[in-house]
Amino acid sequence: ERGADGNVKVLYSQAVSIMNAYLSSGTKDVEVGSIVLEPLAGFDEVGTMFPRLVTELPSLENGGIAEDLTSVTWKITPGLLWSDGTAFTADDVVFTAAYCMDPAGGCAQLAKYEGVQSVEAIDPLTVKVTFTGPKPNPLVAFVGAESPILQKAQFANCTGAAAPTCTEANFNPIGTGPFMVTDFKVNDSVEFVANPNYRDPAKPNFATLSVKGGGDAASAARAVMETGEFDYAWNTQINPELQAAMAAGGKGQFVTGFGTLVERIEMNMTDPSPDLPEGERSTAMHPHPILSDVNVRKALSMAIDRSLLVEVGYGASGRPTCNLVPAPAIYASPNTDCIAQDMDGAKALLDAAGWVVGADGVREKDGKRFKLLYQTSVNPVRQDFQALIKGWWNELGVEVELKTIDSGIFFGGDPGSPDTFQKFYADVEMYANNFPGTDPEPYIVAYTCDKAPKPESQWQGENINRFCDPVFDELAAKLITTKGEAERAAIVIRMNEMLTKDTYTIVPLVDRGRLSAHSNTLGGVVLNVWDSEMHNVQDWFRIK
Amino acid sequence: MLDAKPSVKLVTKLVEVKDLKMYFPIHTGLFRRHTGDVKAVDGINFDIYQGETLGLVGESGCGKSTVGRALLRLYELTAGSVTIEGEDIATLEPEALRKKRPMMQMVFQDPQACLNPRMTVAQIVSEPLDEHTDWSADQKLAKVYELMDAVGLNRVFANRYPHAFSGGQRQRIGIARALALNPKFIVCDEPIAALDVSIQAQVVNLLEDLQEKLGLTYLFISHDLSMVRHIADRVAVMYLGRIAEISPREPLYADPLHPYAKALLSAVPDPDPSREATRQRIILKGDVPSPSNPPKGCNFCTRCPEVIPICREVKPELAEVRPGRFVACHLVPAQNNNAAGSTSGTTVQKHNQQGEPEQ
Amino acid sequence: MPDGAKPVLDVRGLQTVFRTRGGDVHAVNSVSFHLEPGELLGVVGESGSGKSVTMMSLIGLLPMPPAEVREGEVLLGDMDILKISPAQLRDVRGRRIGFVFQDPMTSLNPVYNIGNQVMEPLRRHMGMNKAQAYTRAVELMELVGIPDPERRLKDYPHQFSGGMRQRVMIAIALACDPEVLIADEPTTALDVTIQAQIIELVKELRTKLGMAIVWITHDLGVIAGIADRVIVMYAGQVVEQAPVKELFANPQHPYTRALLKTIPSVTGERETRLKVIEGQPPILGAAPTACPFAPRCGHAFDRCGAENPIRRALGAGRVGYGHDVACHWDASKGAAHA
Amino acid sequence: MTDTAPLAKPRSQWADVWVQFKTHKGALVGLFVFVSLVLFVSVGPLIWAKDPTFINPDGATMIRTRNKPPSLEWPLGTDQLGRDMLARMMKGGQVSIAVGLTAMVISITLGTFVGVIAGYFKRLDNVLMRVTDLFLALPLLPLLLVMAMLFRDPLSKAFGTEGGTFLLIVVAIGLTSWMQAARVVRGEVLALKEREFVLAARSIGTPSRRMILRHILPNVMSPIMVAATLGIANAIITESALSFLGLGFPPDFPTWGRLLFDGAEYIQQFPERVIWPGVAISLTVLSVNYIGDGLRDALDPRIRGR
Amino acid sequence: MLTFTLRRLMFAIPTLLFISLLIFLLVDLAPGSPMSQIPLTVPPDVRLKIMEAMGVNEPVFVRYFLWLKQFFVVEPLVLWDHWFGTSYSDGMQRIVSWQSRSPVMDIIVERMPQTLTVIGTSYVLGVMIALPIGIYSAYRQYSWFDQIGTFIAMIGFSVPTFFTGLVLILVFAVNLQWFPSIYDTSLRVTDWDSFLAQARQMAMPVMVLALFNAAQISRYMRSSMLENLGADYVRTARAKGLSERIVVLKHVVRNSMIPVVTVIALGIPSIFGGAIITEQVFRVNGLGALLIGAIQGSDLPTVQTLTFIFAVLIVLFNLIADILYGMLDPRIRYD
Ligand SMILES: Nc1ncnc2c1ncn2[C@@H]1O[C@H](COP(=O)(O)OP(=O)(O)OP(=O)(O)O)[C@@H](O)[C@H]1O
Ligand SMILES: Nc1ncnc2c1ncn2[C@@H]1O[C@H](COP(=O)(O)OP(=O)(O)OP(=O)(O)O)[C@@H](O)[C@H]1O
Ligand SMILES: [Mg+2]
Ligand SMILES: [Mg+2]
Ligand code: NI
Repeated sequence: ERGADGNVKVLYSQAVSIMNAYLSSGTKDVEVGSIVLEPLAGFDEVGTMFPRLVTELPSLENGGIAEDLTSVTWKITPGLLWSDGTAFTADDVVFTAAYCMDPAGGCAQLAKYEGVQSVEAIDPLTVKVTFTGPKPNPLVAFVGAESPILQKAQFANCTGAAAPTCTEANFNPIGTGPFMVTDFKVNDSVEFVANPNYRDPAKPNFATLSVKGGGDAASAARAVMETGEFDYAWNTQINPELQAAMAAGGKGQFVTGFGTLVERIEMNMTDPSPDLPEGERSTAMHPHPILSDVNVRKALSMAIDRSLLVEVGYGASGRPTCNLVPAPAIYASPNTDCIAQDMDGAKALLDAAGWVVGADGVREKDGKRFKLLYQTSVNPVRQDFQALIKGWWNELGVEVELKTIDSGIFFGGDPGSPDTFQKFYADVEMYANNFPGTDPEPYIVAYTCDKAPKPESQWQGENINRFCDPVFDELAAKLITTKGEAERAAIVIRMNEMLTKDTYTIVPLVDRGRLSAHSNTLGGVVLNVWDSEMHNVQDWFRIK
Repeated sequence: MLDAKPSVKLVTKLVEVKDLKMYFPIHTGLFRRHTGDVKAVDGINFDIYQGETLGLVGESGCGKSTVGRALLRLYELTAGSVTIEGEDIATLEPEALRKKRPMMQMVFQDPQACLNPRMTVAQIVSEPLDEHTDWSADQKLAKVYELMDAVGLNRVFANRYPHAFSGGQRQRIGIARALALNPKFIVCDEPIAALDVSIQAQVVNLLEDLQEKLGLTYLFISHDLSMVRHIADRVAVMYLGRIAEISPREPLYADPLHPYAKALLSAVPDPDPSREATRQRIILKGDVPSPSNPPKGCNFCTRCPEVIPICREVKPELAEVRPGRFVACHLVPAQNNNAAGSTSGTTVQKHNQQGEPEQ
Repeated sequence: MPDGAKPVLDVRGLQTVFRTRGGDVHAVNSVSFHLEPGELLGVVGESGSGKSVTMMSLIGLLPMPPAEVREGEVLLGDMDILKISPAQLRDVRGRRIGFVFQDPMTSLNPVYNIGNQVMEPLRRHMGMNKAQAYTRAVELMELVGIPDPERRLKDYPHQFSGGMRQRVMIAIALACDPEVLIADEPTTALDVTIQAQIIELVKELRTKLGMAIVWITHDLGVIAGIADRVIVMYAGQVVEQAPVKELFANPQHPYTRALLKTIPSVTGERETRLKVIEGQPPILGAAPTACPFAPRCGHAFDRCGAENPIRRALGAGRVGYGHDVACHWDASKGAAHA
Repeated sequence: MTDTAPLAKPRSQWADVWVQFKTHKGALVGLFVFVSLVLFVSVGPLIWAKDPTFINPDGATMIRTRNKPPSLEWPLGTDQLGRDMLARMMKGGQVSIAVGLTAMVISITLGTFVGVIAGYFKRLDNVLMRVTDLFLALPLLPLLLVMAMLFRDPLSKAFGTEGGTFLLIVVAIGLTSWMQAARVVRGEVLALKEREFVLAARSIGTPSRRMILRHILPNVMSPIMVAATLGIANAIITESALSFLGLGFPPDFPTWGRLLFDGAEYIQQFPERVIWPGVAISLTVLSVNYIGDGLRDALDPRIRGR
Repeated sequence: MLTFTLRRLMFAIPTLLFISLLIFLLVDLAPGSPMSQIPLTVPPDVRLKIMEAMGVNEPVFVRYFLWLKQFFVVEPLVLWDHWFGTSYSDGMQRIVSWQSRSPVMDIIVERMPQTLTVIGTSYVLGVMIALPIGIYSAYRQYSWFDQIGTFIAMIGFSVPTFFTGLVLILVFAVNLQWFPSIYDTSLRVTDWDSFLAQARQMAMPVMVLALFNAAQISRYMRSSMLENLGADYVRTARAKGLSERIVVLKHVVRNSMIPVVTVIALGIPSIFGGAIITEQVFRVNGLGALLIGAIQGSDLPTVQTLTFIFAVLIVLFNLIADILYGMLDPRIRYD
């Protein structure tokens, strides 16, 4: 029964700064926003798409997707109401697209609308999305928590440059979700009450919901597992010992789900040497003096014991992987040959490559020392990984210098800073990345030659390693036009293996799961890594 | 005495002070505008002759120290000139002034405060040598020992710190420092005020001995009138930034002319109960006016027991009223009009330095 | 009692010691003196001779520790004020014994106005309410000769000159009509002209109020002018005691004599050379076993280095009354005392 | 007093200071503790010659040797990667104490310089004090980030990574913590300038430079000592904060601050891991504080003169 | 006094303008960009567009002058409108945070209550603990009380607050379950129960900060008391026969407070600056947390506005400290 279970308290270790996913793509903002704003369709916990505000998913079979893949037609569920009681219509969907695609708006989710030519309302309950060309994977816009529907009436005056001025609307959007905002404190807390006009009259079970933000993961976990102050804590990534100790406390439990997030080591294919003039460092002009050799990269990968890394750093919320695309299952390569550590093999490979152990135990070749600078962002687990991997590489005869950078700088992409991961002024670097939704296409095609960060592009670009292979570029071009899931999967697997197993340009380490915690009295929690963790708050209930 | 034993040689002026003014500006208001001055020294004239001791007395805050410091240009003068050995100190360039410093030195009031507590006696005494000579360390040490002998300090004390000395000994260190560069002129700013009676005598005797030996010239600032009587040849009485009277010692003590000098002298207690009981005192009423706002006319008019109306209107000038005696008072008419305003017009004869009669 | 009335204050064998890191400092050694009603007792001695410590020991104003009053009794009337409780002692301070300190510049609390500080003892001891205390404070200010008292009571100490501050201190000390006023070098920090004003004031008040006064100074000139009787202190001991005229006319102790000789005067013969007391004052340490003045004394002989002389009366009378001296040498005979 | 004491052989000022210092019990204990700590971190590694960053490359062994409680083999236990805590504490102490001392020296030097100049030269006073205000108002984090960005690479090039980082850290801490010292010193100098011995030196013709060196500086030692002791504590803790911004030493480089922070995560299971660095930092700060107390007393001529 | 105040205020304006420019350049130059909080999944071209929409790419001086105008013209107008119901500021661009797209001033106003209650209370409490401890330690110098006080103060200095905070949470929140470990900013005190809840959630952060503040201030108070206890006027007060309580509490304390009050006043801007670490540990989310979040997210308008307000407070309290000094000490008069 709606509202029967009182209040539920959720803790986000990063605080929410805005409820409108189009103005901030921060995960916490998107997820908490999804409690109020809903997309037309979402993903369930296994990554299958399902309709939310529409009667059915468009498909080739039901005609929702045009044969030539150039348009999609959505059929809105009749009788849907916004939380203010007005009717949800196709106009709202059309407006949402216009809102995000306005060039002056700085929409954070513009990628969702890539290739969209127009969105029109056929009738109040039918929306047609037309693309500029055939789109093999057309169900992107209005799907998933990143692309929710805004109410036209509320945001009509907030398009383009006016978008940031609508503070009231951005903080307290009118939505179709199970709750509505009653109080919003920037970067602090959000209070919700049940939406009286929610489409399922029996839901949500809770009358109110509060989201608190800030702090660190360990204390967030503690607030659920040990003190019991909160019902749910988001992303409680802590060390395995602490996980075990807290789980034994009996107040709550951890839930894990695996998505596409992979912790990896990226090899720099270009020379980052500080002796090079600025503008030539880490550019395609100078290949890397050591790492250009595939056997060297392979040896470095072989020296790593991924299982141990998982055990030390993640416990149940991680698993070793050799793939850049570990999921969904059909896109994942079966390759597991990197899992077993092979120190002797690695040494042999280096010996064969001409790197011989010198007097002080460090390998040399042509008078050049085997020395690597290994950088990553500040994070206790990453620092443990650095230390462990440095130990193994030392064993190989490689001298390693470690460097950590504040994540704000490392991931900030400021072209003025030498320490961004895109600039890659180091030999190897470690971080994690994933892709939204279930389609790896944009993720994998980013490794084409032209996407390498370089001074001319203000160091923007996703091909961090500066990997460049014409064969790969061709495959990428092919993938974009291929339809049919199986065919696409084959290409993705091939591309993935080119980057990992064939060339060791990218050395995947750990497939990182999502670890969240909820109290034993909170029922109905289903951890969903493909969409918002709040995707089913309406089903949560109090266990009495 | 002055008249009794005229000097045979013509004495030379060592220091000539002309219309010396030393104002400390007061800034007030939003823009820190210069709105007034503390007139610490307000236009004074006097000379000091080679080899004499000029006493400077007056009550606290009347500007005695300021005069002493201005004479050595430790302050930038507001107006006037100070000529020492023919050179005007007030306008010298910094480097020239530094060169001139060895010939004029100062002994300070508080023997504790004027010695750097973290330097040894040897360091303190040799500091002037460090600054003005390029002697070797040995030469300097030899000179330091010589100076310590001269002021009666045991050489063994050379490595001690000032705190380990008694007040009298500390004052000797200060004197040794002042003597290091063979000065001709020394300003003694209340050198005995902080000392015990029994020790005051030691220091005063030392100063006298040195004067005799080295032919020094002193400006001796003090408010202990009995000590001044002992050591000074001539005495200047100051009141509120101006000179009330300058006279040779004996006539002044016997017969002060300026009402303030009278009051001052009468206030000195006499260590003889019988005389003390019969003595007539002039007790001044009220407080000294603020030097930033001196009264119009004669600046003593607010407390003067003999005040007449003109005192409140017209500022009396310092004038020679008796031979060698200068007074700034309307009640003491000048005998010799052409000497008004300055001592420079007359030849003041020096009372015999060596020939002090041994009565 | 042979001499005069019963003393208001009678100090017997007072001994005060400072316990310091470098060992005990015997600052006051068996000091005895008495004070008769209406009398002005002068105390002279050079710096560090224990004048202030003696007076402050009487009413427990020394910081304890390090100070410690080891022996002696201090009779105020019939009460031994060294033995009474701290609370009783506080009733004595300010009420029966008034105190004026050496340095008028620092002895007043800079953050309270004069009125507040003058009224404090009145309200504490006399049980006056604010209005009464205020009226009395105005009277007191007039008594010590401060013009326009109503206005000046609202002023702060820094707005007063040194002489006026000393007058305020005197007003505070006189507030409760004490039997005894102890003035510790009240004029040392002041100018001669101001000093003359203060001395004049005390003389006047003494005749008006008739209290007994102890006046500490090292200026013999001041003593000569106002004291009835004088005690001379040296190194924590009383070395000579006599009526003022007698002392100046017929000093007995070599130290007193030397002291009298060192002072130049504004009148009389001018010395060509000042007399000095050679040597340095002694360092106070353990209780003296020899005459502390012996090292500087022209008459010292072997007994002086072996035995600390005790005070002996000259002529008739007893120690403390008339003329007495602590010296092995007999000045009148010009030989060692028997 | 000493005047009549038997004529002792002349002692240097520092000998006097030491004599006075010795009478301060707290300071002596502090000195003993501090010297022990310095010995522990400097001589200790020679005796206990384990590599503080050594991780057993064999995974199975490593797993077995992690998170060990104190034992004979690992007197202070091991950390989550099986590294020897004793060796880490020693190595960490070297860095922390070195950073603490050097950064303190820099900040004190700078603070003293600004304070003395502001106090001594009246014309510069206002300007310098406004600069001090400015530094107080500047947000430190961006300042540090900018400094790291601009100077980290050139310094690393010139002095090697560790040397460069060390320099960067100590300079950064020094540059951002001198203001307090400057204010205190300025106040002191203003008062000192009015003292007569400064006037005496002027009457001799001592120029400003020597006046400051000879007369002013030695006499502001006491407040400087106090600022110095507080400075060490501040520097050690700031250093640890810097490494969390990635501005500090490389991550495998233990320092007490970092050990404390890393250990905090494991406080419930292995509390000793925070206790070691926590106690070490507190002991250093406490001992330095007591030493400072003693030195201040010993340097104060009023006290020494007693 | 008035002219002194005016004069100082007048001089403060150029100083502050200069400080604001420096802060702006510094924050702008600092590495890091507002994009760092955005997941890597957002493609580079979208990032560039977002930055453009924020105005990040405008030349730095254009942005600085825009900020100046917004801070000194627009925001005061908004305030005016808010108070008097006028609408002069309509259509004017306020200072908007890059992170949350909301006016920075609104966020600051929103954060003020918890900052003032928690940090303010801890400061007041710290002062209230520190003063008696300082007074008694000095009055009984080298007693056991004094020694222990010194020891605790030193510990208070040397142990970082993240550590004390963590220990308190483990003891009081996890084991004893007395206090919540997380601060609820939406709690409104309306009755006794909510007051108790508020008191409980404030307990731990206030303890941590009060210990830190008290450690520092008690040291100042102690040394100031020691200086004054030996003063001549204390002897005078005793000679009047006043009781020890009055001598110490009336005469000594008032004088000793003179330097301490300025120390306390100069510490007040740090209340507004927030205690960054403590705020994070207990999720008080006050101004300190706002600033650190803004710096990490390179949210230049927020950082600039906040630090400038702190700079104003520092200058202002410097002045207040001087004025207080003059008021407490009649010897000092500023004209
Ligand atoms: N640096 C200064 N700034 C402002 N006023 C000053 C300064 N130095 C001295 N004065 C003022 O000038 C006047 C004369 O001071 P000075 O020190 O010369 O007096 P003095 O006669 O030496 O007194 P004392 O006998 O107390 O030493 C005083 O009113 C004093 O306040
Ligand atoms: N707190 C103390 N600790 C140790 N010795 C002290 C202390 N106070 C005073 N004395 C010593 O007691 C002796 C007597 O001091 P006191 O102040 O009584 O001298 P005084 O005769 O009043 O001198 P002055 O004329 O300078 O005031 C001195 O030798 C002094 O050093
Ligand atoms: Mg003077
Ligand atoms: Mg005394
Ligand atoms: Ni000594």
